[in-house]
Amino acid sequence: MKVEILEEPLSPWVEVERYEREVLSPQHSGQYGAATVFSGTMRDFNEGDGVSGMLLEHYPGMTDSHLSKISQEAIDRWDILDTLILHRVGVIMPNDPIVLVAAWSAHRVEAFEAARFLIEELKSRAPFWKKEQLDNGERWVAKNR
Amino acid sequence: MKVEILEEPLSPWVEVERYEREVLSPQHSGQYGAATVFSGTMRDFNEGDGVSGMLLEHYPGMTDSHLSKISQEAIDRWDILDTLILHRVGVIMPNDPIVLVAAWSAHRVEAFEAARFLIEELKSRAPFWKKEQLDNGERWVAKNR
Amino acid sequence: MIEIKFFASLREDMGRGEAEINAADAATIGEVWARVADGKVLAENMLMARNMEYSSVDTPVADGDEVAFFPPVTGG
Amino acid sequence: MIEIKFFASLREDMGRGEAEINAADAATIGEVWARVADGKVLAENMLMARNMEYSSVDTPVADGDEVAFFPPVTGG
Repeated sequence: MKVEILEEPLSPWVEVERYEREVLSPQHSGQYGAATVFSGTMRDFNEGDGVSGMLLEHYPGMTDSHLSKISQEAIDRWDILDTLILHRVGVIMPNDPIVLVAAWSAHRVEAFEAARFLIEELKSRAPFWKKEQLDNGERWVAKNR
Repeated sequence: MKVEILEEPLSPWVEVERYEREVLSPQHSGQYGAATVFSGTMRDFNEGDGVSGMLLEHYPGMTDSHLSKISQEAIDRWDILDTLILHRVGVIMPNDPIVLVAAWSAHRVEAFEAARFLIEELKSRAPFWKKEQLDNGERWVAKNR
Repeated sequence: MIEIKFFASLREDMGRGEAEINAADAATIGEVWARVADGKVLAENMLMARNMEYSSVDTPVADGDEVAFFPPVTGG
Repeated sequence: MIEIKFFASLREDMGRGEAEINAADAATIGEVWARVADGKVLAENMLMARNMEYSSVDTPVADGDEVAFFPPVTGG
């Protein structure tokens, strides 16, 4: 189980490959039949407006502990072998990856449900806030669909 | 939209990274907020028995056309920007990746539903067959949970 | 001619992966089976395809078609 | 002492990101807010945490606690 908040650009698929090679394969070789991974990337539009950049703020300490808590919840609830959550903070540009959540399990149903749980919980409760840069100023994101 | 049947080892995350860099980013930069990827890996157990290897047979031509058909169905049904399906055939060893399905969309709900649809359709209808190598012989897989 | 293919456990049961019959000898997929199966019953759960599209025993066949029979699929 | 933090739009509204009060001056998170908010009403949808765990206005606070107030989250 790993949770990390990154100030630097995130390469989601490079990180998943590395985590499988360094952690999953050594510890769980032959056991994980299924991995479901969600990656969220910054769009250049939101709520009908063009967005040219974003500042992602968080609550250091609480983000980590909250994301660790939901990871443990997923592991306990769906018989998950391991999870990975990575989240960017700071200045983010369109097409930059923002978030990655991953769940490994013996079977696919559990992996899908756990990964979906992780991203829904992250979006509804983890203390991150987005401020968007628009053509005519900036705004705090209010709706988080 | 890409579908490929591979006789060689599959590196799912390397392929997703490459596909985003070579196809998604040039064509859809700033549009795809969400990617959901499922990767299936060979386990060393099934139905309570140890499995030491597997031969994966398919129906050349029909696999490709069937997987293209379900990809198009996902794209039409969930407002998906693009999909990727890769599947190994031939001799496969425990911990080897077997399958990858991916769906890109503006929003996560669509990406999750489409990726789940792709793997469920693939497992229930695409013409692949697994023959497992056990300690005391071999057997065709009957249940595909 | 109609070209016939068998896959996986069915290929092993039939003792061959391919067969061929004259188009005049079968009007449907069910009749194709009867021609090539040496009296074997087509098990309830077997699947069939005509020109790589899922079909049924009643699907008509024509000269140049490829017909395949195979067990339930287990990919992914 | 109790350390107080404000985040995102609330930080901007308050004109500062941090504050501090004596532990004796507040028994609950609601009382912490009253001490530092310069008469501002705590909006219905604001969230709060005590020592980085979600809490409510009735949650008791003690010396050494960290209390945070922030708007609905928008990560992911």
